[in-house]
Amino acid sequence: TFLHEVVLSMASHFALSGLETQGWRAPMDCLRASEVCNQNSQCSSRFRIMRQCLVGRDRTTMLGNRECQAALEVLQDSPLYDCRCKRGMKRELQCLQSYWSIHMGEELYETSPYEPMHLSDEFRLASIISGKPCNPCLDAAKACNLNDTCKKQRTALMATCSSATPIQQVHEPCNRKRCHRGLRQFFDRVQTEFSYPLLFCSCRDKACAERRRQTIMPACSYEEKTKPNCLELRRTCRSDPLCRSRLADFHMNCQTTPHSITSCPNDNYHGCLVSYVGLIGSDVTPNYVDASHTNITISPWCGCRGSGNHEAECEAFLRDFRENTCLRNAIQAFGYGTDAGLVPITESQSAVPSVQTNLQPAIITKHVINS
Amino acid sequence: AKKRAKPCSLREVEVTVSQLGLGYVSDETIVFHYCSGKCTTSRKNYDLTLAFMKRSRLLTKYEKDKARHSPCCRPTAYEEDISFLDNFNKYHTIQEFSAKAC
Amino acid sequence: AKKRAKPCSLREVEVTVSQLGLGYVSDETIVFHYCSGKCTTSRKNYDLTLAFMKRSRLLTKYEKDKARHSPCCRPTAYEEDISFLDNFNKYHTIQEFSAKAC
Amino acid sequence: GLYFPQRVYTESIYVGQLQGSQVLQVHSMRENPTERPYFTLCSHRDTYASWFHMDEATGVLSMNKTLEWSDFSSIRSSLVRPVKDLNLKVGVSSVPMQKALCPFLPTVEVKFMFINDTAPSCGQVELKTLCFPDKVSNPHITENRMPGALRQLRRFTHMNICPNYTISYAVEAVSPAPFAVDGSTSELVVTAPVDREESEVYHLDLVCMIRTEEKLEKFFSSLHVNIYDEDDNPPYMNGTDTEDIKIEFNRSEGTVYGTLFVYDRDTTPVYPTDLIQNKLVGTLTTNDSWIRNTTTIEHKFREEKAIFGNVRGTVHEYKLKLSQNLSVTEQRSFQLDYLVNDTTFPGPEGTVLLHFNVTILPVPIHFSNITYFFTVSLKATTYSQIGSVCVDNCLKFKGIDVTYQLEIADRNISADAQSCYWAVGLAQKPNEKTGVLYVNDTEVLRRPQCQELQYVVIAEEQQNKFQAMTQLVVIFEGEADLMRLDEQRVLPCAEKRQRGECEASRGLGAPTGRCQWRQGRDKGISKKYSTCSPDLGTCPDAYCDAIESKNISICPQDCSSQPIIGGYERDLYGIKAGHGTCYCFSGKCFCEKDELEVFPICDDVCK
Repeated sequence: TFLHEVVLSMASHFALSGLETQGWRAPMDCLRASEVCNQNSQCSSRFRIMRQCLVGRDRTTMLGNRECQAALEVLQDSPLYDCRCKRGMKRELQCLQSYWSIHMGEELYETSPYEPMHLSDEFRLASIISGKPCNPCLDAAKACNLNDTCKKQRTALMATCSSATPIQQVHEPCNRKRCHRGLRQFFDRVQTEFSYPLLFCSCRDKACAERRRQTIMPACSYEEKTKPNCLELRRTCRSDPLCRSRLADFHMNCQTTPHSITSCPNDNYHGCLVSYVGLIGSDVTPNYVDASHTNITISPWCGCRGSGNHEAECEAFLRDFRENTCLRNAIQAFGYGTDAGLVPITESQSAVPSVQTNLQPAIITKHVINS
Repeated sequence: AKKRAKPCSLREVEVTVSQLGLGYVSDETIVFHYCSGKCTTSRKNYDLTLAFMKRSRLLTKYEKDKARHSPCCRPTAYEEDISFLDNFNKYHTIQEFSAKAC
Repeated sequence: AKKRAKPCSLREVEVTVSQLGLGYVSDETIVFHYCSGKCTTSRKNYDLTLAFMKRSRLLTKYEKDKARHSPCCRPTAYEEDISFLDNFNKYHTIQEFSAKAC
Repeated sequence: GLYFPQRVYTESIYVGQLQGSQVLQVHSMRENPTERPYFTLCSHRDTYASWFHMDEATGVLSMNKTLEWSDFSSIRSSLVRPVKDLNLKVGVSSVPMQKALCPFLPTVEVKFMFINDTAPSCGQVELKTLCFPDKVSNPHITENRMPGALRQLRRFTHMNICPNYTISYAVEAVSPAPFAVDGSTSELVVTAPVDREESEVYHLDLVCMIRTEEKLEKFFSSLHVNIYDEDDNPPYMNGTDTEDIKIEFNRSEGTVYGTLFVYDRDTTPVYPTDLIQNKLVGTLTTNDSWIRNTTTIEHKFREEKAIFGNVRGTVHEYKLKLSQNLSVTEQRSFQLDYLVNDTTFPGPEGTVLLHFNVTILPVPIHFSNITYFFTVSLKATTYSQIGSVCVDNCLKFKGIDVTYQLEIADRNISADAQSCYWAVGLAQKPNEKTGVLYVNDTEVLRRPQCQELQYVVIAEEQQNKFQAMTQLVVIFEGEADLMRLDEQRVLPCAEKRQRGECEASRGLGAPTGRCQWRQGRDKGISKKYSTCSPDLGTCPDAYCDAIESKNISICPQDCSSQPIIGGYERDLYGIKAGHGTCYCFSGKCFCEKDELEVFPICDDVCK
């Protein structure tokens, strides 16, 4: 964590000194940034040292080492420092690996490697549902069935996530890893115009809400016999660059933000939904926990039993999903259409602590004694 | 005048899965493609010969009934399987149920 | 008990060219292969669905008539062309007249 | 050693914060009386770090300079916002040290929200903001530790907004709690060591009193102090420490027997995995190599609250587990002792000893002195199931592999007589426990001398090749079917789609010679679909048994693996549920509503 701070703070220092003018600092994708760095002898040698610094067993001692810190100082100045990655870009995974090779501090909440998202019309379009259908989720299924790509991908997903075929003999419920890959493939290949309504349709009854819950085929992709500890799940996720990036992206774009109308960063619902969908098919796949149509509760499949002294941190991680005002507003806005007159619950109204650093609103009551 | 029969071609109709009559109960709507129309234009010498031989009793009564002397309007290829969620929240897949070409 | 319908398969009959009814006059004898028999075992979900929809009036009357809800016993390949000398000592060739597979 | 009672400190600061003014106080808790914290600001690399001064002894952060408007715009931030975050890192050590040691110290994050505005004037400010920040993070202290200050309740950055007001704090709690407020410093202090096993969290009410010129206003804010655990409780047993185990028929590797519970009032974290706090380590105290090679102890633990007075504790489960298959001849009794040691518990009583009294009984492979008698109708067709053979207790066997064979009882009979014995066969699926007898050839049954057959059944246990034998008599009775020869052709029952057709035909595997019809009642896709079967007792039963798997035509409803046409559900094989009537042609199955039979397949259109 120390190094991460150093990295952040160094940036501001160099920024001040006007290095941007050298043209290195325009934000580029991390693949390009690594190439640029490798073409510069000073940068590439430091980058190699940096990698060795990270590989060392006891990272903290290694990072205390003079040479590592010197390598870091040079890298602050390279385009690597500010680089970002685009969702769905070519060689996205390598880009993310480059990013994490220089941002390796383990924070409660990490900075997302993805480029910030702008409010897109696509969101408004997809979310405005013509007329007031009685079961929007059923209509979403219809729209998917009538679209060739969506229909094909949905059938492929169903085949991947259903129980073992006779060839596998053993009657294991399903191959969870393969199902996760299938889910990522589904959301990568199907236009959001068809995939998002399946996930975020608004429901007025239990059947519709259960259909919505079934979209990611939870029997295979979500539920498991035992619930792992959430911090253990987060650790597993952070050991995989893709999962780590998607989790950081979710935390950043769905972070309940006080003093905003929507409770979302930059009031950007779309950014939150995109980063939520980015998590589907990862180790931290989230889903609706029940078929309640009145009160949406979303959670990864994990619990806080066995957290020991980290229980507060574990519960904070769970709250980022289960009591996330921004995420809930974003889903409802999508489902009911942004002009549905639904006033989003703002952060202060909800007795829910902010996402950052497991803070909770100071519940202050007043009592006056006239002296 | 009698309506001239359209040539054999692909038609479609939007139905719910329940309306397919396969026993699944699901309100999901899907498109069912099927082949309909006449095939006279694609007859061969075989058809002419068989029609003649059936008329001239060169085939046994029994054989005659079961031999077709004109091409049928049938699918030559089927669409990929389709999956849906039924009303009991179970996923199913149906193979070879909708025509792709006739 | 009622004679069980044989499944669709290749049959043959020996006839003279004249008996083909194509207008040629020749006493040469040839073997005519044709397809006959029932196809229920090769029905697909398509057939079950189409049959049900025809019965439950989801298709227009016109569509219904021209759509077949079960496979036909038809050739899937034809034998090579056959040539013969007619009674006026002229050679002729007939294409795709005898079935090779059903 | 020293530890921080919270992970993050947050506070807002304004333009105009005066040089020398205090902005925030960091605290560190001590583990022993001699310890003394030395604080240091670790973020020396950040430009804005130099704006702050850290008092090494008190942990108070104050301003090295007055904050200007230009300072705000100098802070780089990707988002254009009226508030910018200044992230600092504070380290603590029990000895004075320089910044270079920061990477090796426990550190805490200090986040200032630098507001692009001056502090509100006394008239504008909401009084409660003088008392408490918007966000309150819950502190934590470790049990059994020294008393000490854990938080500064004053808001340094807001204290001087109304200089004429006096602000003081107090703390209240519903139930007695060892917390107080230091009147002079306004620090929240824990006054005595706490015991987590008594209470994991203290819910405090902080009271802030503001005396203005005219009145005294009180503001309340709730604060939850979490108590961190340490391994200060030994494992203990509740009731018996001995478990008697009898191993007889279930002798397969991986089987677990018996359970002994060990309790521990401390928590056992599953995360982070490398942390070994409160992990119980067990060792077999015996050095008998057989016991060590054959058995092991399976240990699982789970967190429980209710049984520990609503405070999280750990319940450990210990079971005896076979690490290899046991031979049927194995017979021994022994006591297995297992020492469980709480490696991180400092005291001497950190261990408990578990006792497993194990008795392993041999398993005789023998038929109890019976002769199997089976009667079969002469009408039975090939593959009809006659019955099953099995040594004593065979259905309870696990890890014991017994195969069965059929042999002619009297070897000296004539070749012609021997040919009769073709009539009956015996089949057994891998890891199936019984042998199944079936009609193998119906032709020989036409000869009178073949209608009573004397066999010997031989059971052989595969590991030790033990054998057991018994007599088996099969009597064919009744009359054969008087159908004409061509009609005697045996067809798969599953092809029949109606009751009449079904019950009139001789089907493969039909003990009565006739197929049996099952009429379904349900509307949609149902497990009770209508179908024609050789024997409703074994088909369909969702299991492709030893005989059915010999020929797909016997019971495709259980054994087919091809896609099914029509509405259906399937587990691994066969038809678990079907729509209307299910019928099959050599493994290819259809399930459709039976009205279709009424509907002429080939109407005028198909001609």
